[in-house]
Amino acid sequence: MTDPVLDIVDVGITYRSARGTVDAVRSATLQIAPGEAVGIIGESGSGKSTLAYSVTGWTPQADVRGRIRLAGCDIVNASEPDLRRLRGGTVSMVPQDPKKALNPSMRIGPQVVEQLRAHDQELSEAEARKRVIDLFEQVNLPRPADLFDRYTHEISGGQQQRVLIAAAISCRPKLIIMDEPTTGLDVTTSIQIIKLVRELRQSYGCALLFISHDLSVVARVSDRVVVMRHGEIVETGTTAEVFSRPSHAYTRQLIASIPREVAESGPRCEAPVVLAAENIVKQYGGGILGQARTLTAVDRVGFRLAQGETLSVVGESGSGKTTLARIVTGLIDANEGKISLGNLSLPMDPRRRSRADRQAVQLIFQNPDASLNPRQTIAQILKRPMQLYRSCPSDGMDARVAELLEAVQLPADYARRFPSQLSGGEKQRIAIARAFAAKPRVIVCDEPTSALDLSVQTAVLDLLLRLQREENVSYLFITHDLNVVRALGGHLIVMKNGSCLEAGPVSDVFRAPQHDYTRQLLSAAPVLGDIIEQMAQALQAQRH
Amino acid sequence: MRSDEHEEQIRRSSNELQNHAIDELRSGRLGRRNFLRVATTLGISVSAAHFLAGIPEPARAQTAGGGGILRLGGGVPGQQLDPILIQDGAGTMAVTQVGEYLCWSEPETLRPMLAESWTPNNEGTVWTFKIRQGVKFNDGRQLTARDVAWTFNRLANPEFPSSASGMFANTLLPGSVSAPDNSTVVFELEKPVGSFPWLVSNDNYNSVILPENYDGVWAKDWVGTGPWRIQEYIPGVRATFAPNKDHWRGAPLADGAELSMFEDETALLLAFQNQSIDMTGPVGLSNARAILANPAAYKIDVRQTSVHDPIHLRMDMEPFKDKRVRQAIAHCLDREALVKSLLMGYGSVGNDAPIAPVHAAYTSDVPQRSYDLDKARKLLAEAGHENGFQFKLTVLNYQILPQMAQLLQSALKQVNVQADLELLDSAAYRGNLRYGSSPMLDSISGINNYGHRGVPNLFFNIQLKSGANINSARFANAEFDTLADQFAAEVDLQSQRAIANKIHNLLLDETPMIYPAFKNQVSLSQNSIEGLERQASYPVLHKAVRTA
Amino acid sequence: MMSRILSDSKKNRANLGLYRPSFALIVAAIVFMFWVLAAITARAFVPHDPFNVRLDAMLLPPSAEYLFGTDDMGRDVFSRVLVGSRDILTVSFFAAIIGTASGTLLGLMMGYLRGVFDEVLSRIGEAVISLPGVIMALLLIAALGRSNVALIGVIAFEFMWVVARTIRAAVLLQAEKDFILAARARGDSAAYVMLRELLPNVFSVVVVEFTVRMTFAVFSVANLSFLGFGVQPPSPDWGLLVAQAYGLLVAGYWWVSLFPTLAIASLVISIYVIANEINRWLSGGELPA
Amino acid sequence: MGTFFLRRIGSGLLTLLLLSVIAFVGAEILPGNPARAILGNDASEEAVAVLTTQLGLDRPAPLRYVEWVGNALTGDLGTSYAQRMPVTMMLGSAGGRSASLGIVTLFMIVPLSIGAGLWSARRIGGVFDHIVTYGGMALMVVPSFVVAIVLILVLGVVFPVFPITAMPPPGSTFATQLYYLLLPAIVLSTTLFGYLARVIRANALDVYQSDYVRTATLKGITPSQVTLRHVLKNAMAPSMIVIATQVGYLLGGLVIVEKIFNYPGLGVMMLRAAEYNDMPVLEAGVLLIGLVYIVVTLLADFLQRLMDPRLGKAVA
Repeated sequence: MTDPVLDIVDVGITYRSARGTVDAVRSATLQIAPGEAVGIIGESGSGKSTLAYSVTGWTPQADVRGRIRLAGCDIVNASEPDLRRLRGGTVSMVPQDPKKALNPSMRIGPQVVEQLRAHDQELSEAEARKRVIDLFEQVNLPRPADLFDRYTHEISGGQQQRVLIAAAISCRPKLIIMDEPTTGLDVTTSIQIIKLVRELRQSYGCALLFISHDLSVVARVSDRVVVMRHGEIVETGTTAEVFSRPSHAYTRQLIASIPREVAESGPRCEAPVVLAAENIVKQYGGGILGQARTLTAVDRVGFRLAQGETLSVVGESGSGKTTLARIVTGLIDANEGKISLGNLSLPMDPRRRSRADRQAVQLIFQNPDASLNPRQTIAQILKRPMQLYRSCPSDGMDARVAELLEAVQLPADYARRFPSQLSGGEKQRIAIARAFAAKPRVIVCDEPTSALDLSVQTAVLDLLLRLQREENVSYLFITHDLNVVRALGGHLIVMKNGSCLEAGPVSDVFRAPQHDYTRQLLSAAPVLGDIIEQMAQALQAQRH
Repeated sequence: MRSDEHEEQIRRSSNELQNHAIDELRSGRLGRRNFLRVATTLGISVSAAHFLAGIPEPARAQTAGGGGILRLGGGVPGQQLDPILIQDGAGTMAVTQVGEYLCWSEPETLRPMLAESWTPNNEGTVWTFKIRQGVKFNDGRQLTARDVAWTFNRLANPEFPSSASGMFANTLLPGSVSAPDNSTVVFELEKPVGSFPWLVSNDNYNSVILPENYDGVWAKDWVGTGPWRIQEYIPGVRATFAPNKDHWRGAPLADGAELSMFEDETALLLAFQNQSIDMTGPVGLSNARAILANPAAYKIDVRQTSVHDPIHLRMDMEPFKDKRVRQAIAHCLDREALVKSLLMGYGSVGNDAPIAPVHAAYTSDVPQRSYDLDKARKLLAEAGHENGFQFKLTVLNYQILPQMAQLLQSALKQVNVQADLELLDSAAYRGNLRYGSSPMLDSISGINNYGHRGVPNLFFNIQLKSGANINSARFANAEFDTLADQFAAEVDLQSQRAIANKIHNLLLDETPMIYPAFKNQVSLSQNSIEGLERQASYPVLHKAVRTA
Repeated sequence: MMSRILSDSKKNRANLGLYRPSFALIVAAIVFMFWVLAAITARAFVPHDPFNVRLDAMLLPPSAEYLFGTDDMGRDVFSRVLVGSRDILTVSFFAAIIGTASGTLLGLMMGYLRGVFDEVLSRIGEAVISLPGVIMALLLIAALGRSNVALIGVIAFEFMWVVARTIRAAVLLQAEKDFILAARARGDSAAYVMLRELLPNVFSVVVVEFTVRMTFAVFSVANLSFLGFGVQPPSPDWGLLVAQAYGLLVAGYWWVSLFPTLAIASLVISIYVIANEINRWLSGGELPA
Repeated sequence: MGTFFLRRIGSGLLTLLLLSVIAFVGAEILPGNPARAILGNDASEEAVAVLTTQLGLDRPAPLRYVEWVGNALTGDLGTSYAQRMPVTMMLGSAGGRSASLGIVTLFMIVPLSIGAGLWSARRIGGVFDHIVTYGGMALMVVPSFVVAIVLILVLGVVFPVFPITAMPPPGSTFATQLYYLLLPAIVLSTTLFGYLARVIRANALDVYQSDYVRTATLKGITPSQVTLRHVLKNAMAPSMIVIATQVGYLLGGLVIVEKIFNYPGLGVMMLRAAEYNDMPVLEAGVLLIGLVYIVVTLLADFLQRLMDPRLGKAVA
């Protein structure tokens, strides 16, 4: 066997600060062979990024123990100039969030040129430019020469990530580290990036260390998988092994949380319609000064939501789904259209909605960190809807708070806590409890699970489904995650650029998508269950 | 020539008033120094006056011509530089380098300048001035009597608003100055004024002689008859001067002069200490402390003046309606300490009347108000204020006035009187200068500042006569009004003194205002400057040179 | 603007842990408390009457009897400096608290209500802020007359707009957060949202603004007193003491202006250090108990 | 970008209009009568009345305001009451002097504080960082008159290295003029240094901790290249507006520094105008200072946009 390009032995990394120390990585041992692709899976805080960055010797304010050898060099004890030679040359990095990783005030091209010339002083400016344009072509960037002189904000997120990948491969490194390279990108974009990564691996033959919390992504790019939790590696193995026969309990839990098939919950025809919208139009811009262009965020969208039913609104960012949700909840006004609650039509000016109208439609937000007032206790947060809508007598509020906490499976003593003392999943449970505290008929859920770790997501979805059954409320569920839609069942509308492309029962749409875009979406976000199936089959085949 | 022959000659050429002054001298009723002052006021020439008084005339500085630029330091004029508008020392300092007066006041004499001589009629109502011939304005025109008449008719005319308009009010009407020939100007006054020539001297700094019908912007062309002509003027910053070779006293000795204007007096004095400027006009005593402490290192010019900072007490308001209360307050001021410490000895103790030792009519036989807290307590007790009272003292925020107020405040505390100070800048303090809208006039008690006047009747007119312009104390006393009128009309010094003595005693008893002290003016020059003359305290550079 | 520089420790937010007061904070707190105590009690125990003019004891250099020497009116500089803390602290405190309170209210309304209200007030605020404080004071104090009340009013007025701008910016950051949207969606009144939802969340900014304003109030009072627009004689206010005595520096009477100068410096620096530490603490993420 | 600046200029003009009201009302409510202030205590009541009419002060204030604004739009700011010369001329010379002092100060302080701010952000917690943060802080909060007095005493009197006035003698060379401005510029700088260095340090710190600096470091380029290419510009962009607002502070500081250093600039001119009820000068001064502030912040916005292309696309 050839020497591994990366050899990590019993590495521990400790952050130190004025307030004490934090062990980010406790003990990690890992080898990567030349040309091999290794994926690290773990939730946020598992230490996967810290470990990956330590390979480049970049560990500010942290102590690194153990041994890291990169292409034969001792990284832990390397001098700054040595590290400089290795960085970008032998090992390169494709970071998370490409927008932040590129200098906003520098043109795109020179940012890559800079790396080329750092490792090849002979290279002239003109040659470097030519090389960079070639690289841009290789990563399938459109009009590379043109792009060279653009600024970061002038190109799309997918293009930004391609630029970073171009930079990463520019000096033909032996190892490329990718830190959540698809997080923050739209589904369709991220699938293209993954495709590009696979192609480049084939043509360049470099090793790859790929970090992600998204199992489906890791499954598709890596040969081997490493699972990290609380700073430790809990499981390693080939991708097929880990996915089809996870050995560690945590891994099993992760894989178990993946929805495998469409929940069948067809429309109950007898249920009355609680919320209906017709021809909703929302336009921005067109002010007096300038802004000649108007942007149509929502263009003639309508839906009907029956009692106790779920309607999912699916679309990528910018599709208008959040705008639609805000119109429904009365946060913004629509330019045209009609919304009716039960038999009554709601006033179009949201300021004229009555308290009862507002009580009937409640909202759960995407980011639980932002949706709870950090300066109020859980009890205060949960009591506010009761006070406002007088949905509960004042002497019964404490009991109601306890009841709600129990309903969302949280201990009663959480009532005295502040949101910052809760985890993300717990906060989202509080947000759900708050929505139910108002005793609403409809809850608008704006991506309530997308900011949560995978294992937590499933639990929150389960909770939502249970409460729906118990309270007979309807959900208008905004999401970009088809797996979530799959788990929820009910009805579905697909939005793109403000318009509704397709509508129907979830199972129908998944089985037979009518619109091209829907098909594209479905294929871009493969059902992980299917992948695992494939993996298991492949493993089987190997054995035989 | 024998001396009595000479005296006879002078007597023959003198009129009644002038001869009376000589009689007074000879009879011993007029001191020799005072005689110089009276005689020159009445038009006896400076050398004749010295001869008659038996005092050798001070030798005029004789210095050889020297190169170099003389550097003056002054303040920033508050007004546009225009003779008719200036009202502060900074403006005077600048204007008088180029403009000249009919006569100028020196410590003891009134010296002829553009007027060669003057004589009053016997009542003191008509004053005839002989104008110096051969004087040229720096624009080339000859100075004639018509220019002088025009200058004063304009100053007397309220249609041309000027700072001097109050000076000539009820005295000189517009058009009452005439020029019967090229060298004679006749002033016909509304009432007798024995000290009229002081009003056309640099004491009245607006009375710079300008060419007839002058209507230019003075700050641009700087028209005048003085020893310098303007070279460059940056308003508020600096004026540079070139010698006026045609000056009637001959060309100045220095190559040029430069006046730097300082916003802050501390900066001016630092520059002086730094040798960056050669001479100053009058400076504030507390700021100049370091320089005054080292008198050998600089030339310090000290002039006795009638500058004072009176404290008024409203006689129409409680508790000052009672004169015992006013006297009690006056007894609380330690004037000796004030002169010694705050004025560093550069001044003389005031005695509650605007008659200063520098005034010819001053007599020293009025009993001095004492610093006596026991007496003050007694007076207050008599007036029913044994437990004291509280009042507000409104102070013009200028030079040592705040310190003086604090000195008084500190002493008053010991007699249970609480004075609350309010400090106001000049514009705020003055207000509209109308009764009812001016802290200066309306405050129950206040401290103001008055500049130098050679004769006390101007102070009587402004501060104390019933209905006077700035009668802050609301003093209304018929006896005083009569005495003040008599004083102004009187040309005979002995009679003036007799009236002044009565006035002084009257004011001391009534105490409408407390006159704490009369300040000297202190001006500075470097030891290296020779031949420097001064008009009042303002440097005249005609004969000045820098040695070494 | 100030809070931006102050907040460079935000990155340490992740490092939770107990707050340990720094050495600088301890020293600053002691200095500040000393001056507060002096302001309250000094009149009772100073060795000499700070107002007593003694012309026979003028400009004495520091000695055992007169620790800081005497001024040009023979008053004890030590007593004057101690007693002089009262005016500057009172005026600064009231100016800062009134300015911060009114500015917070204004900023909450501007940031939450937006629209024409915000636009008009922002313009007015910009017009006020575009004038340096000294010039503003020059216009207003000359008109209002010179008194501590006028001084408080003028400084508070100036501060109100500065604070309003900062609070407005802080509110804008919060106003788009989901919990505010939740309150709006629920139908809570503007007053409730501003006072109960927003205010607690910008309160750390308010506290920091107050401490920073306090620093600047001391600074402004000293400057205005120096120019003659501030605290009026015979108060032994420090700025005034320096203004009255700086001409004497050149004559070698350094003690008359040096000690009030040091007093100003010590007070301003101590308040600033405290402001800085409070900001660091508040942006560190700890919650109110 | 175009519309952005049109809007910025529009709101700037609105601010200026509001400022003109503040200036006019402020000057109007100053106690005292300008005519009396001009003529002094000795002038007669008649003379004051005549001058009041000559100055047009007997007419109603709103009328005078409208006239004043109308004339100001044509570039005529009226005539100084006290100095009887066109206000534009006075503003020109005083403003020019203040501007040269301000510019000398900025030329001195901006590079210095950028350097110090960057350096201390690079070595955070180091000795230099502590000197810059704590020393700068001390300088920042100590009133400038204190610094001025000490510097005059030390550098002007005890060791006469610098002239103690800011106004050079007539006919001075450029170098001499600069030399005279140095000491007051140092005084103005002391306060600014602490402030600007800390702002730049804070912004540089943000940039040093940004993802793109990490990216740059991991490209293998040298630390000085990282600082020059990636940190400097990005740290400067948000600092521009802070520097600009400090120009406003500078204008305020000028009042004190000009007074102490006997420098007849804008600040001193306004102090005098307030003292002498010289309303036209006061009003125009307030307006000019406001205008400078507005223009400088506008310029800072423009520069920020130039440095940070995210904010505007017009800058090619």
